[in-house]
Amino acid sequence: MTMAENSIYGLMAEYDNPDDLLHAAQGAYAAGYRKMDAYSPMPIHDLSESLGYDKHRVPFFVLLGGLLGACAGFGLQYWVSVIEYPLNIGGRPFLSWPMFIPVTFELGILFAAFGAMLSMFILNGLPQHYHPVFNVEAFESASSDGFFLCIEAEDPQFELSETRGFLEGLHATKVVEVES
Amino acid sequence: MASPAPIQEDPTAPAPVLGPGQTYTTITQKISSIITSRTTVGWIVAVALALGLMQCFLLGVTWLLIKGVGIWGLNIPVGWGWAIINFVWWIGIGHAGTLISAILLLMRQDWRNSINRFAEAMTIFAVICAMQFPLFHTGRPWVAAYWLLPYPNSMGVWPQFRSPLIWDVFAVSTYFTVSLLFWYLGLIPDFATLRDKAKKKISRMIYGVLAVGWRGSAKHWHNYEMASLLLAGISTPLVLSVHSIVSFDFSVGLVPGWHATIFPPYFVAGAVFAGFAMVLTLGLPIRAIYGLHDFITDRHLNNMSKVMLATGLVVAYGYGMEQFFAWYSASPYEGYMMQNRMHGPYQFEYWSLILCNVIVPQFLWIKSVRLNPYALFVVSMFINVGMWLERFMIVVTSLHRDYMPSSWDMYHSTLGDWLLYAGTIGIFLLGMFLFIRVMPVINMVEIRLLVPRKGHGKKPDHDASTEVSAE
Amino acid sequence: MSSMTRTAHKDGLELAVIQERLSGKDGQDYWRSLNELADTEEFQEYVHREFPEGASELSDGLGRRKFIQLMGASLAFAGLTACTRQPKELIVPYVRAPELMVPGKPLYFASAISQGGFARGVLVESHMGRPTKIEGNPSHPSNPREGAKFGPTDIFTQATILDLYDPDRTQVPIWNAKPSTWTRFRGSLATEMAKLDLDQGAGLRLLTETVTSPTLAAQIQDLLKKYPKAMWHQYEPNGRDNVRAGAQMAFGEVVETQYDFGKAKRVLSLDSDFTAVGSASVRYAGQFAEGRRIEDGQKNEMNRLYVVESVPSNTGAVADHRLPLKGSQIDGVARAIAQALGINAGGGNTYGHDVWVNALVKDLKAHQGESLVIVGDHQSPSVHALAHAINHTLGNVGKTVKHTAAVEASPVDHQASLNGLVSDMSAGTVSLLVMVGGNPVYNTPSDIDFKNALKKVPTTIHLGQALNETSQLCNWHLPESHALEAWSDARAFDGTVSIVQPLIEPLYSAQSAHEVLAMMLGDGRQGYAIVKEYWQAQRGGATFDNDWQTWLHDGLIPNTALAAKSVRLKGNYGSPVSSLDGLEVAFRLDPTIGDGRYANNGWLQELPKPNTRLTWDNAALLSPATAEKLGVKDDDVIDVAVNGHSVALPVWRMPGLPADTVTVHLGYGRTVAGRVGNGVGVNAYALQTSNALWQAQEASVSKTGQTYKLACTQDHWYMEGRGLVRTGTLEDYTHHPHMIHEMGHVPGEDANFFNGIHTSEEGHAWGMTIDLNACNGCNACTVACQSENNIPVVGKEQVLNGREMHWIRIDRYFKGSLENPELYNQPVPCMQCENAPCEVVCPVGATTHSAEGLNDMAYNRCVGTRYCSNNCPYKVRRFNFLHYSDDHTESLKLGRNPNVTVRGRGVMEKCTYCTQRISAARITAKVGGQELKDGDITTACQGVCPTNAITFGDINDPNSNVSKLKKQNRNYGLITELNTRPRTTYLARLTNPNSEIAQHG
Amino acid sequence: MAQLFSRSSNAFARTSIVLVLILVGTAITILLNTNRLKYTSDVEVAKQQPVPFSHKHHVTGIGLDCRYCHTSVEESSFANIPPVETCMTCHSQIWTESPLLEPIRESYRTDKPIEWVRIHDLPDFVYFDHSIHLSKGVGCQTCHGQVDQMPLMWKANTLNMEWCIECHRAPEKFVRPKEEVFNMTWQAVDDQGHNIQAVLGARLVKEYKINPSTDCSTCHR
Repeated sequence: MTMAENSIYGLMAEYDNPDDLLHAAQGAYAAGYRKMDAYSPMPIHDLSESLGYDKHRVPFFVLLGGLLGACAGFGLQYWVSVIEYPLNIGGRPFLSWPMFIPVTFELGILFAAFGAMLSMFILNGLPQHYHPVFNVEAFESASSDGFFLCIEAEDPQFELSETRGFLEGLHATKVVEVES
Repeated sequence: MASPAPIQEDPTAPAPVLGPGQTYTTITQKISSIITSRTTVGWIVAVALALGLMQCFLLGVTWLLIKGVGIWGLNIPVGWGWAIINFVWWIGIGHAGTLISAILLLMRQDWRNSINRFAEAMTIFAVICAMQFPLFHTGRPWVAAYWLLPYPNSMGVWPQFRSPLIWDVFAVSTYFTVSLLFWYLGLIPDFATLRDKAKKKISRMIYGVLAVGWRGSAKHWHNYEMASLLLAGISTPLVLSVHSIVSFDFSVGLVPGWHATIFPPYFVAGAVFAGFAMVLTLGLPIRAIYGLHDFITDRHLNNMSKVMLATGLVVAYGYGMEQFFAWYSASPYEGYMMQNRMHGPYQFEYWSLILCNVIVPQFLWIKSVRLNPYALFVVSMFINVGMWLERFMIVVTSLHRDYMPSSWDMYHSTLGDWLLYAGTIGIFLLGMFLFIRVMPVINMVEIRLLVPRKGHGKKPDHDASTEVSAE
Repeated sequence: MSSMTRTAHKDGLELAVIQERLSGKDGQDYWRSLNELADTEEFQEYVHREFPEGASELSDGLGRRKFIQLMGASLAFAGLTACTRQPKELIVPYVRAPELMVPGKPLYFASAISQGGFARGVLVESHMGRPTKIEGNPSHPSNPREGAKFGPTDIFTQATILDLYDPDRTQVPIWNAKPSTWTRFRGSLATEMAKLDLDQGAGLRLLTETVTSPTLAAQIQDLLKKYPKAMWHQYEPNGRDNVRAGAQMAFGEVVETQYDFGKAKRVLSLDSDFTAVGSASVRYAGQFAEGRRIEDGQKNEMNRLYVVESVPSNTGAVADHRLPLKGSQIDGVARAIAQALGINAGGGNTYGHDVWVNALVKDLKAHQGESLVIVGDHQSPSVHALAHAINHTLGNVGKTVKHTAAVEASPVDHQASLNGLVSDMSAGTVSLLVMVGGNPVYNTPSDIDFKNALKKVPTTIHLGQALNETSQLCNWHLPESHALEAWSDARAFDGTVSIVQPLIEPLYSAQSAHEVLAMMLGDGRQGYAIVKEYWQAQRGGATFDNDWQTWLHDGLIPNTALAAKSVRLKGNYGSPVSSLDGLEVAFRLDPTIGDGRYANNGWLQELPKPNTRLTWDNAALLSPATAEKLGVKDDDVIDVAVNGHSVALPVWRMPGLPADTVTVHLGYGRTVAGRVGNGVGVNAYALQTSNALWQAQEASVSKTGQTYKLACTQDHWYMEGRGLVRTGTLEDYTHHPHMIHEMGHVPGEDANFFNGIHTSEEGHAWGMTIDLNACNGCNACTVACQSENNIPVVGKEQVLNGREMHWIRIDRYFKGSLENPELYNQPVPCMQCENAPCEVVCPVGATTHSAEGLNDMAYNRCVGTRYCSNNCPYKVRRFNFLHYSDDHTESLKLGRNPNVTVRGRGVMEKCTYCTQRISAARITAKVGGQELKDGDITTACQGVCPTNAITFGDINDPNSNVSKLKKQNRNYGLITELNTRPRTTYLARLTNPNSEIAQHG
Repeated sequence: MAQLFSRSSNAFARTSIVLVLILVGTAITILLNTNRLKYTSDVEVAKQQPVPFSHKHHVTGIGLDCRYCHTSVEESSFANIPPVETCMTCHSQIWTESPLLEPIRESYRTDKPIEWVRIHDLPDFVYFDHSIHLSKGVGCQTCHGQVDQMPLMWKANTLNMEWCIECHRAPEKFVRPKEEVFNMTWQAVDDQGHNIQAVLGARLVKEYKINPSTDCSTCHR
């Protein structure tokens, strides 16, 4: 038995609609399971929260990127037109800040966008082409019409037969072992 | 899978955004089948035609690089011609995509879900076409290609940041990058679907790489939704800024007919106007050819028409304001400019512009027109042409008679002008055709959200009853 | 190549070979290719036999003019490249350094350029032995300017520098269309002359154009002495015959008449364009403009000009009262005026302009001794005679008018002279015809068949710089050296003699007229010897060698002007001309390409003609009313028929032309002019007949239904009520000095919403004023600028596309009725705005503002967005839409100014107040440890301007001319309401109308 | 379903992303510095000349002044490359048989000029003037380097625009007393050997009224 426990990644239950998956997730969390994840072909409201994953870190990176970009943009223009090579352009002041706004703004946006994209990738640990859950035959439908809940073996409460029973209790259509 | 029947217009309730009887399974099958099914002859012919058109571009550019911009109808005083007209035209078209994917998302307009994907694709290819012109319209593209970028060079000189053209460089490149990111972000889960649905191993691999191992886990969705929401959030001011900056190319200048404060809003509205026209020009055929009536329903046509009508009215207001200020400013130059537009040598262009952009769109007040694909197609065609004419009026008609009567002259287009314009249309179509073949034209994830869920009564996840702003 | 060389050795040096060698080489090779040429047996032989040893170095110690090797050729061949990796370049230093020359510094040599035989004194700028720019000689009477570095010149003098480098110049003697050598020519000439010795040269005829050169005249006399039966004919198709005949009629002898516009308070021009046409036009234009200069406080009087003319001219444009009349009516008006002044000349007729004429006469009477009447060369002798009578009656002679003996060596009637020659030739009595220049096959009236007469002459020799319609029919065509390549001398309008000295050895194997005559006389002397020895004989003396050097240095021989001559009126004024109704044709020499001799000169072809602004073509000019009556519009081709001849010409409508007049310009339709001039325009000589040379009545016009596109640089006639050219009458101005300022709006400091940079605060601040009261639109500034700044010629197609490149253009506007509008000319260079709109929009900072207020243009930084031009309200920026500058024609490269970058394709260019001259002056001053003084810098346009209309200088220096002028109440800027703060400003144009005429409108 | 990608693919994907970023970075850095590289600017690259003329020998060895050959350097934009005449003033007396000098003698005989390979070659749109720089105390050596140590001539500096501007912005860092401009060995040190350029430069800039401009038209016309 312990052998098996080490050789598997976890147990995966399949559900045939989002709501069952949501209930199952809530149930599992209530039962004290922590190391688990739910899989669905589209975002499901409250699902991640019900799994205890409710922090939003992306906004911070976006803000950071935005500020960085804006400062870089204005800084560059200031340095070029006032410090490095001040030139008399049509009698305008060296620091014609109103004319520096567009570039400042655009660079802010650009960096903010990078912030959003990168943080999404990093927080989701992407790219990650290999993952144990892909070992499950039926998991293919997770990207079209399948709904899955997977409790991982690392979870302290995990006990193969017990957990299997528990999952089946939450109207799973099918429960399979996920080999690691 | 249920073959979708055309929806009957329900006089009381607004038409649904998703045909009845569609399930997660049917949605996936229907949409991915466009890609997985075998290539049709029609598609090959279409691509061939697009390629042919694209040759015009290659020809035009080669000739241009050998001879110089003198092959166009340019002169002093008309230093800008079709190149800049086309640039503004394409950029404008691009805007609808971002508007649909970003602004309507923020407004929780779920009817956008089924059109945003190819609207975004449209944006990407339109901007690619647009970007050709600022580069090739310069006298020396071989240096313009990098001298407009701020980089530490051995000359110790830098770009001149007070020039709207530099603003353009930053605005357009940012716009392109952000649109690309946003588009790709939306594609990742769909790539995952295709990774799992594709038949050949090789295509599974390719889609797999693009899907970067997407598992659709709750955590993925958690960050994914936030990221796309924020991208939408920053794209909104971006899309507004881009066309404002494009309008600065003119309004910062002192040419009568350019130097007007109304330009930014008037250009942005014009962009959306033109953009939606183009979405319809492409959407209607695609819908018919691939039988997507369940996903692009009459509800969509209706709403898009309303958006066009609204923005069209803003544009008309813009024309009115130009007239008003020409009179109110009491500047002889402004006054003459307006007279010259209406009664000068380019009056034909001006009045056909009024016909296309002001008169024809008024038909959209009529519901039956809004719901008739054929009528709608014709109207949007008029608008496509009209918006090109608007840029012609702004660029050429303003320049050819400005301050010094001694320098007044005429502008006549040449073969060189036509080649490049036709060529970019080729590039654009080619891009769209390839896109249709290899990527889901409709965002499957977002369509799935429209499927009614039993647990939550009969309501889809998002509130479908919210009406479009134009109503 | 090698095969060609072989053929070359077989039968003479093929033109093709030489051309092939002289072209298609890159800058450094070019010089070697000349050496290749020198290697050929023919050339060696030529050098050794033609000259005593070392003569090729001009052993007189003027070795500096030796045709030198270029040092750092790249200096001259400056082009635009963006790459920093330089191609391998060679430096080719001198073998023996020429004296005087400091490498890299230009030298100026005084010389003279002749037109129609009359000399203009010039200073020629030479860079490392290459003449690059012609300036006026300020101390020469034909173009004087006190206290200035440079004197003014006209468009032709400016453009002759391009003729020097004309790639179509003949490079070796040509015998029956085959390249030959001078040796062979001397051989055959010797045999010809030997034959002549038998019959005292009965069969010899010499045909020249107008000759004023004392040396040449002396040589011709020697020739005629040696061959008493030989005859010398002259022919040049300008109106000077009438001038001579007029004097003959009035005084019974041919005299030259000079005018002093400086002293004239009232001027009447009878169809005379004295400010732009004629041997003293530059001087006269200057004097006349002086008489109109108004300075607040100092000078508030100006002269008054009445013009009666049949073709709107530069002079007509500056008239206070302009009366457009058919050419045939001017005779009547002249008689009417004469009668009113008590001269017994019948047949007066004012054609309904009594008020005008009476007021004029009254005004003239009131200004006896300080008025003058001048007549256009092409007007009939009797009108000239009448004018003489009027001037005498008004007591102007000795005051504003002066008569001298004729300046020409032999003042014959050219038409008669030619007719005599042609009849002799047809009669077969001519065995040897030697033509020194000229092109009678082309430029003679249609009823004179020179071509066929030429066939009857056994041996014909033509000396000319390039092949033309005549020389290609001659047995021998000899390459003539250019005025900048040869020694000679010539007289100015007043007789003053200038020595013509070469600045460069002949580019090709060419000889001067002197040298060819020497050959005929059988003496082997070269030009230098011929001219110097002639003057030694004339003014020899102990100090001769010093004198000679002085003459060369000063550019003229002192006290050679002709003395005043007293003449008596004969009272003969010919018979009145009856002006018939219906169309009449007025013939004129083309204002830019003359009688056709400048047809191959790109600068002059592309130069917009005064008033019409047409380029590259001649047209049938009609008044709008006449055009309407005939039912034709611009570009319609019509058949113009008169005296049994007809030509098809495109129509161009010209406000201000008298009704029922078709104006046609001669000089176009050349067939053998060269790559530029061939087949351009229509040959109007075919319409001209010798009995009606300048105006032909009873003409008829018929539509052909075809159209032909004419390239005009300014299609729009009116100012659209914009205060661009501001004018007023002297009277109003003196009463309301601020009237000019009130015609526009200048925003104050508060107009800036930002606190900008002001370039004018310290150091130098360059500025310019252009006096519209002086400018007559002569175009000299445009050509001078083109020459100074390496501005390319773009061709008719590009002009049609609106892409002409002139940095300073003359804008022309009409005001008032189409029948008799006011004509305004306005030179427009870059305004050098302090708040330059162009600079703000350049994305790469290629155009920026210098500390001294110049609107700099860094061509090598420009990427060519053309945004700056769009944003320039004055449209003074020019763009290289295609590759306009000629990189292939080697000879043209030699003429370029090495201190100005040659712009490549895709680059914007514009006037920068000749920034290269500013830098040069600044550096010279700094190195010498001095400050720049007012007048140290002369811009090309300023230096050349005959009327001194353009003033340039430091506006921070309160004592500089330009700052003084900017303080004038007439001073205003263009479109200042845009707050561009232009540094170039204008002085409003004032007129001095005669109230009696003004009232009657 | 079977795994599409192997276990290693994750590590592979992530590292390759990092690698690409690094690669692009280096590529750009190299690109940006192309014009500063010796290869492109020919700095310190001696070139073959028709006659192996040695500045080292003529300046250090014989002690010729620069102006003996470069005659116009003080009065003209162009420093002047000496005519063969100049060489012959001495070489008609000494080394008259030397085969190395045959090209010189040949040129003198045949009047065919010698074609030297250009070392200091500014782009054609740059207008540099020697006279003004000398008269303001810019030494030959400041731009041309230790010419007295060069057997065959080479370029001591890139002559890039950034290099020109460096001095035009801060002349005090480079100027020297006028009388020292032709001195190849001059150094801005006092008797103790301390560098006094800062002090000296500041003084000379005031004294010579040096105010070099960085306006475009200063060098480009």
